[in-house]
Amino acid sequence: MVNSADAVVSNTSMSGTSSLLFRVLKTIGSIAITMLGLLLVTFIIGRVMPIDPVISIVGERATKEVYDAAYLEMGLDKPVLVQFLYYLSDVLRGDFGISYLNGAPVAEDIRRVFPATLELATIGTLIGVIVGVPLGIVAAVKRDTWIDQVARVVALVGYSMPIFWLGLIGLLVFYGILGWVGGPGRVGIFYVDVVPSVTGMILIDSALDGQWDIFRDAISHIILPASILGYYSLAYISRMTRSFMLEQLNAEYITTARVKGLSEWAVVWRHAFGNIKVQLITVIALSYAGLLEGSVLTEIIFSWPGIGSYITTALLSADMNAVLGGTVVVGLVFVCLNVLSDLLYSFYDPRAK
Amino acid sequence: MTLLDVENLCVKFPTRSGVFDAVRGVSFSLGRERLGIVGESGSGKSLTGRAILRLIRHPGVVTANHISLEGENLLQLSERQMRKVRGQRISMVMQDPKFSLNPVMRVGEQIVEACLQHEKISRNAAKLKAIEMLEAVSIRDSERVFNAYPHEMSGGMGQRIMIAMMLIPNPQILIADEPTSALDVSVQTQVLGIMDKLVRERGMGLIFISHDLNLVSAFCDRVLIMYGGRVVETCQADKLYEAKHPYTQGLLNSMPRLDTPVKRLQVLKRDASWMDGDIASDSDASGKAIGRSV
Amino acid sequence: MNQENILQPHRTGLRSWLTADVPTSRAQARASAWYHGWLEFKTNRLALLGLCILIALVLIAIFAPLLSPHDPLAQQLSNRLQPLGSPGHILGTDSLGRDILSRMIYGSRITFYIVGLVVLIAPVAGLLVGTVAGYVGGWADTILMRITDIFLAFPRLVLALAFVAALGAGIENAVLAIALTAWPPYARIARAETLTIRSSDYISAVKLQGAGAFRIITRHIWPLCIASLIVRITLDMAGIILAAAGLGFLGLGARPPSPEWGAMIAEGRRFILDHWWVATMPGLAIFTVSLAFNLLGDGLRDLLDPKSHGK
Amino acid sequence: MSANSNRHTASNADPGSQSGNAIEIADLSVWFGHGADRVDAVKSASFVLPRGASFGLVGESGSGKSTILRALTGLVKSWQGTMLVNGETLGRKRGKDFYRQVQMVFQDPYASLHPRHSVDQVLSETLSLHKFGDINDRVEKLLTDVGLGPQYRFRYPHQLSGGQRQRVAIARALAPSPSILLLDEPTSALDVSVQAEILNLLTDLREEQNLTYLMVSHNLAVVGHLCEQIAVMQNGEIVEILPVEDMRQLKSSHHYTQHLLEASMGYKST
Amino acid sequence: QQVQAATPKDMLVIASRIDDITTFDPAQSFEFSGSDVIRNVYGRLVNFNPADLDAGYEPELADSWTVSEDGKTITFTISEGKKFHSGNPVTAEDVEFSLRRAVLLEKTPSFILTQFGFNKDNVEQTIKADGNTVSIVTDKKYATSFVLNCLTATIGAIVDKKTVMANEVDGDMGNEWLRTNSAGSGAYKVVSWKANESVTLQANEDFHLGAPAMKRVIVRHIQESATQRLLLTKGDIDIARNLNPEDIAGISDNGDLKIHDELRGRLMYLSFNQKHPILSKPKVVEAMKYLIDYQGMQDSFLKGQYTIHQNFLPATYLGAIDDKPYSLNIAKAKELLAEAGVGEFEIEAGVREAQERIEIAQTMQNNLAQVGITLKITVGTAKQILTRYRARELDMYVGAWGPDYPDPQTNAGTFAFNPDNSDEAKATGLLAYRNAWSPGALGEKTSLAVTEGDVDKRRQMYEEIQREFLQVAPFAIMFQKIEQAGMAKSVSNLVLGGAITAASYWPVTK
Ligand SMILES: Nc1ncnc2c1ncn2[C@@H]1O[C@H](COP(=O)(O)OP(=O)(O)OP(=O)(O)O)[C@@H](O)[C@H]1O
Ligand SMILES: Nc1ncnc2c1ncn2[C@@H]1O[C@H](COP(=O)(O)OP(=O)(O)OP(=O)(O)O)[C@@H](O)[C@H]1O
Ligand SMILES: [Mg+2]
Ligand SMILES: [Mg+2]
Repeated sequence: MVNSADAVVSNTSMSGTSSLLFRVLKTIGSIAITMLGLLLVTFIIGRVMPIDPVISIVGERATKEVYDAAYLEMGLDKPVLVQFLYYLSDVLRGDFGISYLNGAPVAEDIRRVFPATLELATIGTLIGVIVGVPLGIVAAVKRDTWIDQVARVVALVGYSMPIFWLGLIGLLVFYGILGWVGGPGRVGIFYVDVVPSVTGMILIDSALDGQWDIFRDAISHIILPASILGYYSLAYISRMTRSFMLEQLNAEYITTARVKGLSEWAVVWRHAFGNIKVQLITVIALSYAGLLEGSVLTEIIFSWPGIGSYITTALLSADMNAVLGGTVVVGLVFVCLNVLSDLLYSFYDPRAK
Repeated sequence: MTLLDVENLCVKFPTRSGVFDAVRGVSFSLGRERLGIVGESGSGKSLTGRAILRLIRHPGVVTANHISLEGENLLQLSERQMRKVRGQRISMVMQDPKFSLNPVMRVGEQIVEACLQHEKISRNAAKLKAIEMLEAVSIRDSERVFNAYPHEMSGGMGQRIMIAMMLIPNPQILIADEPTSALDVSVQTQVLGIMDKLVRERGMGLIFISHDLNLVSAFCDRVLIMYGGRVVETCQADKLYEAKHPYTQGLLNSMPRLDTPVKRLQVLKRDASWMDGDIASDSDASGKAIGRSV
Repeated sequence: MNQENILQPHRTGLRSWLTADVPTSRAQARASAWYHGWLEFKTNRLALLGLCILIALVLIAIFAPLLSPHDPLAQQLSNRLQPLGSPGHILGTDSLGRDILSRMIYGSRITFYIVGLVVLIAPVAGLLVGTVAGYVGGWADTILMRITDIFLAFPRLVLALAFVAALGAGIENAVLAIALTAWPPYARIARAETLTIRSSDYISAVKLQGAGAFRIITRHIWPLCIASLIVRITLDMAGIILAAAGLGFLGLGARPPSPEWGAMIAEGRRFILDHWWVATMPGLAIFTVSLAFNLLGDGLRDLLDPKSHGK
Repeated sequence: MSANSNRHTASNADPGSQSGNAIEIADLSVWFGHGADRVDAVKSASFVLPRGASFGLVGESGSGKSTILRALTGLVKSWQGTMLVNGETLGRKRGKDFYRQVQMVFQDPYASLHPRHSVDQVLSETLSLHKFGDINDRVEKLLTDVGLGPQYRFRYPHQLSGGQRQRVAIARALAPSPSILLLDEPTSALDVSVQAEILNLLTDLREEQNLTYLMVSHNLAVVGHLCEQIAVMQNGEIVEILPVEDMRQLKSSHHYTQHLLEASMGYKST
Repeated sequence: QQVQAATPKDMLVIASRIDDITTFDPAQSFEFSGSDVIRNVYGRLVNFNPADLDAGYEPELADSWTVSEDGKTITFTISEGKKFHSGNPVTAEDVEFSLRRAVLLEKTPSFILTQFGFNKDNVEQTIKADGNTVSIVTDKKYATSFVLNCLTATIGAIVDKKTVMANEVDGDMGNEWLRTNSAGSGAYKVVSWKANESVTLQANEDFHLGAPAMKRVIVRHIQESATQRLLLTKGDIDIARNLNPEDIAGISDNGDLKIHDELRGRLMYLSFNQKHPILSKPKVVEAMKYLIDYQGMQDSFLKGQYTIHQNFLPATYLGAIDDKPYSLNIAKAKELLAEAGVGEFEIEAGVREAQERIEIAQTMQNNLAQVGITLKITVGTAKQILTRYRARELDMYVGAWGPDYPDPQTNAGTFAFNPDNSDEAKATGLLAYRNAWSPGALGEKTSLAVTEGDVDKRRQMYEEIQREFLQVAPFAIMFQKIEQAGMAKSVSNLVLGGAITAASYWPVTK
């Protein structure tokens, strides 16, 4: 009788396993739907742009015959739906067409530029997390003290000073004047093309190859742009951490933890922080995705051949295949990150099981 | 023998419209006995408990002439020393189990944590102790509960877990804030039995906060009746029905009783004079102020 | 609970009318609620500071012609890139010899225009989508949230460019484009909030009065979602201003010679090593505005958050 | 189960009321979720409430008491069985007409009022939803009916005590002048002194407006005070329906009821 | 303090904006950065000597040439002993193949050849190898200088037939392979190209002028001027090619560096759409030319990088003149406007998002405002603005024009030639057409000039055309580009190609 309530509880937790399959299917379905929608929108954008895709390929001085031939070859005479299906089947085969801008297959370009961004964004996010989370926590614990205010201003500067400003000043100071870090580019000029590209990420490639000189050089090149991106995401991460923490620190279970005689450290980290992990994961995933979208200006300032400047350059020169290809890849990564953060969510939060 | 002696305890909260006195000069002493505190909602029962453990957070301010635990004034302890008192010497069962357990930590982990905090034993030993304790508060499926998360527990189980967690370091004093409100009547009996045993066999001091006058009069040795942040009356529990204070009488009369039906219930007529009475007003409270406890 | 002190001595004057424990009319109740909010807000020094900065900026924007020492558009090629503190140009001059201070003063108008419009559009759109998805649930939820995901997954610039390509360039369209890319996060927040609100008793209670979904969403759910949205918006403020500048790069933002702050930064970027103030001064202006919004936002959150009224 | 056989006793027990039944429930089952997640919260419950009656539902926590009320008001959609209100069979959808007859008061006064709406807003919105005229006068009358003066009219929930909030919730339920009031543990979140006020208020209202009450509570004393008949629930089923007199004399045929009654007589120190 | 990093002695590292490269196939490449690479990789029949650009074209892969009586056939004798990178000798067959290929592929720059009447169907007859000679037959008589100048263009590069055809895919004549590889006889070969990142060239030790001193040339894509400057001052690069005037000024007193100025062929101009009812009035156009602050801009934000030039042939081109009749004169402009009888009006200018052009537009806006004309500036991406320009939708355009090949026809044929001004003609390649301007008799003179065999006469004709153009055309040509490259002191002999060709790396020493 007493334990009838307990029985109900165990009953619901048992049903968890069978619903797991359902959840996985549902997740896959929602990825598929989102990606389809994304492709549809990219396709529509490609059509909406007041730019003649044929001219982009054949050049503006092409004769009428050349133009018409290309027009037919691109299937532009077919109904829009058919064109979309063509587009869809191309994309599913990993074919994003040829970049008008550099003549290379877009997929190949993306294989080259995306790892560069991935490397930069990952280290940037790591920095943002390693600094931003403790900063947010300290700000919350010391709420309304000067520490909190300093943390706030530090974060806001990261947010509102244009990133190229920070980038250039950073370059001037740490590269130009102090010489602590490597200059723009991913590695020094001597090392260009030395390590075989396996993952496309120089840090990993050089480590795999045992080229520790190059590895060090690559580190010295990546550290500044990554710190600047890290600073940017730090701003967001620390603010969100602070507000999550404040909510937890007012919770009743924190008092319980104190009643047990736990130290402040244990109360804050083991208890309060344990409860915001889940929310933080979402925030970090979002900010990581934002960095993966490429921070155009940072990439430009640091001559970092990443996907952000790739898409932007393509946009500026109306290279729609490249734009759409880049968009689809960024979108896919984004959706995957989203799913991943959901998975981590259910891993970390017992209530989500 | 007196375990705890509280004199002129005040808790204040600054608000926009001036300072709000939540507890106004409460004094009592606790021996190895069961002391009940009753009173209406908001009368300062829980705050009194928390203030003893110095758990009132900024901007709340606690003052008292002294809160002495076996002669040692808790108000003068450093935060570090205070942590040694909490849990080990004075423990408190929080009012709302739903919010008082960490939702992302396994129940067992939370109990073990409390145990390890004050006792240098191995993790395994702590686990055994924890399971034993869970069984003591009549949780049948203790292994499963040990590995469960709080949200998988019903309100009543949560309350028992809370009690187990607070009893495991063997405190000298237990403050139990409405520990049985979510319990089925039969489980309630068992849980009260455990506390009763600890008081009688180990000489623990128990502060038992409750709404339920019937329960308090049946279970406790002495009862404090609080109203508006003050203790308006203290009496022997079995003499509760003879209490003289109009507020206490009012409370008793306003309860519907299964055995003696009435057409209309008596309603408490609050009297402004109950707010201040024979007890010293807070203006002359000379206790040491703690700017910010915890 | 404390007893209600009904028999409070009657005081006179506006203040006592505002602080009356027992308002006698709807208007008084509302005014009193605002006044109490103000009193509480006032205790938050930093929020007050943010408000003051913003008011000052609004005043600067309004009285720009009176305040600016020069015509913000007047060029003087022979007098370009003057440093800080040069006579007549406290903040120096830009590449075409225009007074930076005057341009910043006039630029505040455009900044407020952009910020105002985006704030009017993006959170409202996000609120609408998020609350409908959260409240209605089921298919509507799935569809709306997938759409939100799609927009969220899109690189902002691409989306904005496509949008402007469809509508034509110009600051209004640029603002619309920013709004279009900014709403999805708001929608997510609003949805999460709605999910917790929709199962609460007070929503059940209005349902029991036969209220329709529209009424419940607009009258009952929206007011509660606003607090968390405000925090998010104020955090995004700098991003919004800078995004407008970013669109300027693509030729979608303010038209030259308009002294839009972001555009000024973009212009000054060429000289950053030798003439750092050209880009830095408008950068500081953006920083100030976003700091002000941020401080204000934190204050408003405390004020609007129903949890802070717990007792 | 004895529930079905007790059905007629229930309607016979109230000879003084007008003809017809306010609520008739037969074979009501309610469940949540589906597949492996399915929880059967109520299993073929049946009972009848004559007009003007006051009926109590008691039982252990999680036994489905609230769920019955929620199914009746249409807040829970997954149910099976027959429900009749004032002689009319209920479908899946409830119109405004239904809500003019049946209203509900929730357990937690802290959760049942919108934190940003003043008392005035709450009441006048309800009134305007039901297309009443002279809203101003009605709001004042409702407030006086539940024993709150007009001075509370423009307050926000956080300016009210729990008991006052519960009065507002009752006023809201009374606004459409319903004939049936469903009460889900209306006093369990309040302390005894306030509980007494609310219970008295409910008694008075019932007398004045000839209301029918269906009340859920886990406190037998409260139910005993307000109701003439009670149904005891355990694990989704109604195990017994008995008049309140029998309950007072601890006369019950079901062992769970017996246990419940005994335990509620209070703690006996061992 | 760390030691100044320095690039190796035999390596040349250049920072430049190379995001315009699409291919290294000379039959297709039509961008600045591409032609820099191709000039160093491929030999041509005739070419410019970097040491003396003014001398005009000189023999390279051809030893000599003869022109037939009717002036329609030119026969080249191919020099012996020159080799491609592959080791294959350069033969007449390769020349025939390269030129035919350029026509057959029909890529954008093919017009440079097809304007002589070559097409898909007739290349078999018109471009023919015979022993060690190659003859080309034009459809009518053209100035020999015109034809040979065109052959110095990128499209005239001679590719290694065997290597290219070995890499043919689907009948593309090696187009895809040549995109990223090279098969030339020039001083360098392409090692790698990563779009938007870098191009690496390796010296050809067998180069017929001797092995270049720089064994490796790396061109890195660095977008920002400030970044280029930092790299240069740190010694991580040898040459920075895109420094803006402020950064040039910033490094001017750096003892380790020097600044190399070279006049290039690019012109900056304003044009006025003749579809606009007011702008089509000759007096209004003239007034516009008086409303430009040539001097002011040259001395401020364009400082050192543009020089005033008001004619459509860049200085150093055949027939270029140095007349500068216009300067800022508001009073005169007002007068002219009054004469034309126009009051206040509003026009829209299209500008692409390049800062200097936006500033030119703003200066213009400022001056126009003084005579009551409102200028609305629409900034957009290059593609957006060009699309509207081509569709003749812009009232005013702030443009830049670089010659396609080093012959006066390249600019005359676009600025002053527009045989069919109707909307249906869609001659969007012609600047005159884009501004809806019909040059009338000027157009005919232009056509005549290309067939004039006598060089002096031809020069005179162009001078005449330009003088008239200056008066009547709705174009206000303003500036000619000066490229300012910042470089390490030690770098010498770099030639960027002047107005007529691209950069040459082989003479460079360090
Ligand atoms: N942090 C706080 N700030 C301001 N006032 C507070 C705070 N915490 C509690 N109070 C007020 O102090 C008074 C006493 O609270 P307390 O929790 O001690 O009541 P209680 O007697 O335990 O009531 P209940 O029976 O409802 O638990 C209440 O009026 C409450 O509103
Ligand atoms: N939304 C829901 N989804 C799933 N299960 C639910 C839901 N609401 C209630 N239940 C389950 O239905 C059963 C009956 O719940 P109900 O709220 O009716 O109990 P109750 O008798 O009112 O209990 P209490 O006295 O605690 O209020 C419980 O086991 C509960 O867990
Ligand atoms: Mg309490
Ligand atoms: Mg219930």
